[in-house]
Amino acid sequence: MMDILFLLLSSFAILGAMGMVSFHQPVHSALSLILTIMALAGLFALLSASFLFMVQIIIYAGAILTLFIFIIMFLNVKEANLPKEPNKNITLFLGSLALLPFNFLILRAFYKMPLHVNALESDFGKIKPLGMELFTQWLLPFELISLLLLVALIGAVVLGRKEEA
Amino acid sequence: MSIGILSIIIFLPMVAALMLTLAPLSSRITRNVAFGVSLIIFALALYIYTHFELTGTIQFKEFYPWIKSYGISYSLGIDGFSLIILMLIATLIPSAYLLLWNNSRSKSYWISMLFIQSGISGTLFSLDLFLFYFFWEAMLLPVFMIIGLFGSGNRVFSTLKITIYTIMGSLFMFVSILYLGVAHYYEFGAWSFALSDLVNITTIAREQKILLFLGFMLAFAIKIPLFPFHSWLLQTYSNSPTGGVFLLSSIMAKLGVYALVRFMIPLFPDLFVEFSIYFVSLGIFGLVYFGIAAICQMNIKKMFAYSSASHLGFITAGVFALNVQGMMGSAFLIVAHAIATGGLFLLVGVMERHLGIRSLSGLGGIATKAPWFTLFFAIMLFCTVGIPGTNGFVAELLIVLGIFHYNPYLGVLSALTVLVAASYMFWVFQKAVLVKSDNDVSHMKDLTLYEILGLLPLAVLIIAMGIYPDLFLYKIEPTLQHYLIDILHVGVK
Amino acid sequence: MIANTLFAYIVVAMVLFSIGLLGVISRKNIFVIYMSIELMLNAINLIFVSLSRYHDDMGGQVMAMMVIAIAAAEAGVFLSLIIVLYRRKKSLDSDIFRTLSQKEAI
Amino acid sequence: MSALLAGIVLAPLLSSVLIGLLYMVSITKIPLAKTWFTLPALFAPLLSFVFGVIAFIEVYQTGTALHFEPYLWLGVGEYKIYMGFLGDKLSLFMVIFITFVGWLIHLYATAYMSEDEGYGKFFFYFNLFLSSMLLLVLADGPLIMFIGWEGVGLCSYLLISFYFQDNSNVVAGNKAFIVNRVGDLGFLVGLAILFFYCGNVGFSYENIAHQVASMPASLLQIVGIALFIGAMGKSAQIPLYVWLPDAMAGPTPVSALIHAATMVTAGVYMVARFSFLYELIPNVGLFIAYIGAFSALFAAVIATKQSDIKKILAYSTMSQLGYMFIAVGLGAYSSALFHVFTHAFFKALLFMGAGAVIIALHHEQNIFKMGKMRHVTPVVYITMLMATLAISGIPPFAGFFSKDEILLVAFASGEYVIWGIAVCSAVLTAYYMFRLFFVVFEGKNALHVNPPHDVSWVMKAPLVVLAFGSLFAGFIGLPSLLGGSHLIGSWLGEWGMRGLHVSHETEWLLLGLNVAISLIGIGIAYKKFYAYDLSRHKEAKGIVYNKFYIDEIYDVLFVRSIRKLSEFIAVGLDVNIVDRVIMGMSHGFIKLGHVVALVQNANVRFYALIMMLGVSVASCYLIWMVE
Repeated sequence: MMDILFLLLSSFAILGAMGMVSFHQPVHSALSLILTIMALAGLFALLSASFLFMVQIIIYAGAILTLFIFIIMFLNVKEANLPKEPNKNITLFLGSLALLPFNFLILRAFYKMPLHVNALESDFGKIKPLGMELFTQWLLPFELISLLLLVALIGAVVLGRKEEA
Repeated sequence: MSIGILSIIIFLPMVAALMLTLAPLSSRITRNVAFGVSLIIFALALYIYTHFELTGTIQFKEFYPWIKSYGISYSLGIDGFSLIILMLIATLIPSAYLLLWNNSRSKSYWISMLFIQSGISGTLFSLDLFLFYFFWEAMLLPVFMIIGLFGSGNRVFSTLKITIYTIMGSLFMFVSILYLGVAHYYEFGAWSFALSDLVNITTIAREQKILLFLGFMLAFAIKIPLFPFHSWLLQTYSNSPTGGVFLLSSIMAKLGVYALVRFMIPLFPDLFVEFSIYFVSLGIFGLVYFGIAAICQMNIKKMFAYSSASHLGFITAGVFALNVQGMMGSAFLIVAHAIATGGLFLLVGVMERHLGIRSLSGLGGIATKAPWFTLFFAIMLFCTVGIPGTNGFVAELLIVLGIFHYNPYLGVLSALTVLVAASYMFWVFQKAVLVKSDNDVSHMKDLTLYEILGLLPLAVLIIAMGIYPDLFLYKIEPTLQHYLIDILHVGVK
Repeated sequence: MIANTLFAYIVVAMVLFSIGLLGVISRKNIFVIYMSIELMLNAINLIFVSLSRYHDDMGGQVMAMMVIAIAAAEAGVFLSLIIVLYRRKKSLDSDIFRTLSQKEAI
Repeated sequence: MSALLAGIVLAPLLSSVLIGLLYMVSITKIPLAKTWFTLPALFAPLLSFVFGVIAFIEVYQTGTALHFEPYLWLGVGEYKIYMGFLGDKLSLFMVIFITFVGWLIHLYATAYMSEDEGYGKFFFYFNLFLSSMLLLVLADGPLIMFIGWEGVGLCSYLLISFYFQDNSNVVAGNKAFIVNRVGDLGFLVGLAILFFYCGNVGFSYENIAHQVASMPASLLQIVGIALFIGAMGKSAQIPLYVWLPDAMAGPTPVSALIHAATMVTAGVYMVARFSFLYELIPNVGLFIAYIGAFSALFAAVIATKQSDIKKILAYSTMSQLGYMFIAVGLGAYSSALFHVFTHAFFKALLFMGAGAVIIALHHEQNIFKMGKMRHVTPVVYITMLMATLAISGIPPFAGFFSKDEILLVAFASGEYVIWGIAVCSAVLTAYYMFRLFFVVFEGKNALHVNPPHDVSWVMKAPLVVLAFGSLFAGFIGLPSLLGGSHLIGSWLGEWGMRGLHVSHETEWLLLGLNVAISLIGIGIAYKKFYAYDLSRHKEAKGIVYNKFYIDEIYDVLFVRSIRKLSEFIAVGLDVNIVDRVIMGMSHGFIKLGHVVALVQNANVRFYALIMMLGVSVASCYLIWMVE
């Protein structure tokens, strides 16, 4: 059951990713990215990260990517304004070849680790222990991130302002 | 522990300059304060001169640890050779202020002058090689400022050229200094950059030693400048403002020779003796080469630049002659040439202020308009040419005798010095100052009282040192004997 | 079976990461480049989460959350930047934004 | 007592400084009356003369030389050089006539220069000149002498380019200085060699004289020749004579001072001073004598065609100096000094007379534009006649005795070639001097632009004094043949005459011959020029008139070629090679920078690609490493 679910989800994720890099229209790319994000959320659930599963769906798929598609539509880029990419497929192919050694290296390293899955406490990845973890050990980074978000907010407002002539 | 007199000489101008930078004062007040500072330093230098004992040792020592973990210390001291250069700076800089009195309306000009004085003194007193390197570089920065801000012509390019040129040379020296420090660490297990410690190193192989020697030599050869490393000279001198060219020619170039004696002799005594023949030859070659090149120059500053290089080649030859005559002559010529060339450049500066920058063909007939100017010009010129009764004569005589002692054939060549300077100096005097021409020089004015006051001590020194040289020589002799006998083992008491 | 060893998750993550990297270097469309970066972030998240599962430590999940938060911040700034750039150049081609190139600087 | 020696040098020096300061004040602040300059200018040489006479008497009475060392001039290591003055027979002999003749020239100059703006400046230089010359003579060692030696050169530069607004004058001054410096180069080399053989026990003549005997002969010869090169420059001998004719650019009293009493005799004095050295190397002496003989002939030949009165006199000086060098070269120092002595009188007289004529004719120097001056300036006429007779070697005038003695020495030494050349020169001397004399004072149909006038008595009085000198100076050295006791020779002692093995008959014969050849010269001049029609004079041409083109040859050989070399070095080597190499290095770095900058193309995707490739390569490396 788990295996089938995993195979399904991971193949959706990979297919979505491949679609994202190969579609010409950004809207199509964004939609396939949503597919990948959702599949990843499923994988998180398989890894018993239930809270993260929700966060992934709500924030990533629901907020970030929706905003993204919104912007793409808002700009309404004409086909003529899209960049011409004649060599896209060749670079994709050559690039994937070039990345093989890197993948091989990393995967070999992981392969040698005993990556079996242990039995767990029941509340692993639930919202309460995660919150405890977050607000005890990770308090300072959390606050810093909130600051970062504020800065990003202000930055976005400043940048998005209409330019003065 | 109280602050020593040498530290005061170094830091007084620096502190004054920092305070003047911040204080909202006018350029005139800044200049007056700077002049006052230079007079105080003159008084301090006189104090040192009178209290200097007649031995070859280093005196007025100061020592504070600076960067303890690497054994870098702030250690100062002077010997006879630095003493004479200290006196030189202390005398020349107030004179320069008087000559530059109305030259610049900018505050930063005077502040740069103060910083330069500070850097020069630091270079002169350092006994720690790291400290020396620090001041050696620090002294250049304000010079770049002066040339870059107040120069003429293609000044930014000249500034870049001299900057990169000299820093390139200094980097080789820096690497050599670090190498010596590391060698000291390996041999004795402790870090030190003090000259007195580094001379004890015995573990460096001959090949490395030669490289280190050349590393130091490159920095000094560029600063002096010796023959193939002189090409920064012309543009820099011709584009510098008067103050800058004055400091470069009459003081900084001399520091190259000074450093040669102060650091190279103790650090590499055997190589110094071994390679001396090349450097004597190079020096004499420079004397003739630059002297001949000077003949056809139409820009008076370029001509004096070549003349400077020619004399400095001769000074270097004297230093490497390995006997007390040659070294003494070099020390004397450093003083003589600094005074005379400094004076000449300052006078040219006065001329440029009245007449604008002109080539030789646009000058002439100044003598009748400005007799005092002509008088001082003539005295400085006679000193450069080495006319008896001026200190230039004594110095050149000593160097010729020294080189004769070293090698008679080179000695004959070195005697050419009596011809070299005369061949162009009299020509420039004739063309620029004496002979009346069709050029309009009606704007030329004679020297003001300030300028006369500034040049008078120089002229008096030139003549006094020519008539009674021994009065000025006896203070340095023990030091030079110490270098020759105790370190180089070439002289006899 | 496969899902029990976690190695499969790593493989998936690496594949996704590689695809993201390929997207960055082979696509000119600035939107797609951005999405590729997001994809790479997600791939890394997956590794974090799976290793957190392996170590039985929720630090990895916290980290993944933070990455998501940063991605959110990034998205805000990035999108407003894209709007500004598109207004100026009327193009989504990343190659035309090269003001810092040496030739243009001189 | 010996401090007087310093006084002899210091008096003109101090007065020159004083005059110089007064002059600077007078041209910048308050104009001062001429008396302010005249008094110190005249007083100082007189004081020196008095001091000199006192010292002379002292030495005469005690018989020992005076020596004065006020201070250590230069002490370096074991070498110690004192500022020392030596008043022995030779130097005091020189001092007496230098100061005496010098004073007369000063006196003359006060009148000659009276109209000049640079009156004060002139005496500033003039006294400095005298002081340098006296230092040269009184120095007790060659280094101190060298100070005076160079000082004289400097002052000659200043005086020759006295009217500095005119380019040619300054060029002449430069030429004098630089040619002299060429000589100084030789002198310095000689000194330096001597210094390292003899310097460590003190560098005075006395010590050197003790040490030279131990020096190797070949080195001594080098020293002898090197020192003589210095003398060539100062005393205008071939090949370094070119400055002397040009030196006429200065005011006439300058010419008189340089030529008669001071600068040019320095070379002769120096060789005499180093007699102990030259005694050891007779072959160098012979070389000197030959140079002297050729110079004498060469200058006499050129002088026969010149038309500038001062240049004729300049060449005659050179010719007479040649005689002196014949004498010193052959070891007859007293004869040379005797000639120096008599020459000082008649040459000063000739120059001052010429100056008087020039002034009378409103600064006209061409002899063919003079003529009939006998009636205008009778005093000058008579005194000039006496001087001309003296230089031509007619008894009983001074020049006869000294010149006869030199010819006798040349003959007696067996150097007949030198003797022959000297005799030829003597004929020419008589000829060109009387040519000058007749044309100036007798020539017919003179075309004076301005009517000439007589000159003041201040100018004429020194002429009269010197005329007496020209008449009687020779009796000091009257040879024993004529019943004299050869005072100079016996006074100078060690520089005195060596025994000459010539019979009285030969001596009489030579004496007669000398008078006869001089008369021949005069006769030719009389025939050609006594009634010379000046209105029909044509400018001479030819190689002799153009001084054998030596100036032009030197110009091409040295001046132009060095200028070319200078341009080659400054442009060809320095700019095009040295600087180009250095700047080429820096341009190379800039070019390299452009190449490297291609990577920096601001394309972010390109950077990512590079990064990816880097990762890939690094991975390959790591895989290979771990295997």
